[in-house]
Amino acid sequence: MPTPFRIDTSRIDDISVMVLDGQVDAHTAPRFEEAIQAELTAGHQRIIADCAKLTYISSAGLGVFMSFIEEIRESGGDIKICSVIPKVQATFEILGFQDIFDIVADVPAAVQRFRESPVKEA
Amino acid sequence: MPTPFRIDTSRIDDISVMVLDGQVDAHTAPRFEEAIQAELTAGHQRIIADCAKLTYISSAGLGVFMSFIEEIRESGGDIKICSVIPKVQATFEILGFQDIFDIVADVPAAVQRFRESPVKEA
Amino acid sequence: MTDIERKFLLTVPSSTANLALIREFVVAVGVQAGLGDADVGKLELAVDEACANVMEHAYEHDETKEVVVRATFDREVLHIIVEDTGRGFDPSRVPQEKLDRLIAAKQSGGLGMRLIKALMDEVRYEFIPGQKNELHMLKRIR
Amino acid sequence: MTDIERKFLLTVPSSTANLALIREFVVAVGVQAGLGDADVGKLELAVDEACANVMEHAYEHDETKEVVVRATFDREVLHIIVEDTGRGFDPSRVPQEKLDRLIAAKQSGGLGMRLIKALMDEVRYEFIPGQKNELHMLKRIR
Ligand SMILES: Nc1ncnc2c1ncn2[C@@H]1O[C@H](COP(=O)(O)OP(=O)(O)O)[C@@H](O)[C@H]1O
Ligand SMILES: Nc1ncnc2c1ncn2[C@@H]1O[C@H](COP(=O)(O)OP(=O)(O)O)[C@@H](O)[C@H]1O
Repeated sequence: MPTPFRIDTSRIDDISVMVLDGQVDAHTAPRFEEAIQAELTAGHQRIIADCAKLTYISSAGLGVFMSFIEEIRESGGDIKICSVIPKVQATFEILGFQDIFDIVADVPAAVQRFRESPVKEA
Repeated sequence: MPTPFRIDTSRIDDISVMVLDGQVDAHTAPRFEEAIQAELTAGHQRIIADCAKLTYISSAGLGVFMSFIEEIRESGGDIKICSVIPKVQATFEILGFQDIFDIVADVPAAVQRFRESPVKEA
Repeated sequence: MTDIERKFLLTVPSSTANLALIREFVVAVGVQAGLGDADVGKLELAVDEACANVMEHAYEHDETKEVVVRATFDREVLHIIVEDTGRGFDPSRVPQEKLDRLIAAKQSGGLGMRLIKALMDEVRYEFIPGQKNELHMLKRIR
Repeated sequence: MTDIERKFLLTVPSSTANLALIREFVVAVGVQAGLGDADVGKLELAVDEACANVMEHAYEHDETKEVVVRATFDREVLHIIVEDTGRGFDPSRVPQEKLDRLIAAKQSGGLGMRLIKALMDEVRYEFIPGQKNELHMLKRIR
């Protein structure tokens, strides 16, 4: 089977909530990249990546997060990552993602975080 | 992964309801066989095979149904098959299972069938 | 999809514990070949039956032996070969009893070959004595 | 489980569409080898990274090429080999930048080899010029 993956994007006020559903690998990462690019092109710099249904991520998907984060933060936005399942969390931790990204419990917490600290403090 | 399969047996009055969950192939069919044998040994001749969660069956599983049906009917019981998903139904139909077995919509219909016609009529 | 032939190969120890993996393999190949859901289901069952037969009859559950499944497809046809190096057999001598006769004879076997023939578009068995046996199965795409 | 070595082999066309199948294959092998959930997850990711590298770097997305994954295990260790016949490379020359350096340099790559080394117990690359390249990965069982 080709890797099962879909993204649904909705909005809470000025925040884009991207629900990642399935597996992000080298096959599906380009679709993830396009979806983020589409938000930026539309002028949305505040993005929540809701990972509750993300069952797998490889470096191709991690690379998408990394390739956009500087540009987004430079323009005053951020990517908040939330609802990560333990398996995916383990992958994030191997690379030290928690030092770079704001990773929070769920969508409400991510919204709250945008209100309190729009960009992750070092 | 070894084939995912489990059976849970409960009782409605004098009827054994066997919930088949997962896939029955040559690897798991022996467990299905043992479960039916256990019912017969305990004196239960009226069996409902609830297939709502049965996602796959190969000839090894079909053979289990076939190997017991005569003995069960000779002792006045039956196996009623119910809640079959279309994929499994397709397999039953290739072999003409519907001519031999009572295949009904759901558990209540299977219970009802035991009341009305304990053994399938030819 | 281009017209180039795609080749897939899976080799596993001859244990029924590997049938689930074999099914995942052929389902993945069938989906990529462009088969519809119903045909993918047929392919899955036919290959499972063929491999279960190799494990049971050709190798008599000797888990040190290997079952080989080859799959190739182009735009028109999906070709599966299940290989074994066991004793071989003559498929024309496998009796095709009706279901009620099998039941009356208290036989549960003999369903596998019948299913394979009903599920696939072409089935051919090549018995190469002392070398290997190949069950070739074809499924046309659309 | 006896002490006999179990051998598994999967060959697929060099397309990222096959990474999901490769992951199902190694997960099935890992479970049979007796690895716990966390280690099965590590194995899955390491082999995916190794195969994605072959598809991208060794074969540059040429789908007529083949990726070969071999797996063997006994009671103690699971051994995976990912083979390609591409140009080969020198893993010691792959820079291991820190994450924030990579981000500052607007580079998203270079994570795959790092993950593989972090996930597996032993990693060894054999470059056999003109013939084939093998990435050997070991995971100890318990
Ligand atoms: N790969 C094989 N090698 C040797 N004999 C086989 C093989 N496949 C099938 N057979 C023979 O054909 C017979 C019928 O097979 P099948 O229709 O699948 O029913 P079953 O496996 O339930 O007996 C088997 O009993 C066996 O004698
Ligand atoms: N199988 C391979 N064949 C050729 N080169 C490879 C192979 N695997 C890795 N490489 C080289 O090593 C580099 C680092 O790989 P990796 O850490 O996976 O990061 P990425 O693939 O994102 O570049 C690649 O950019 C490539 O130059």
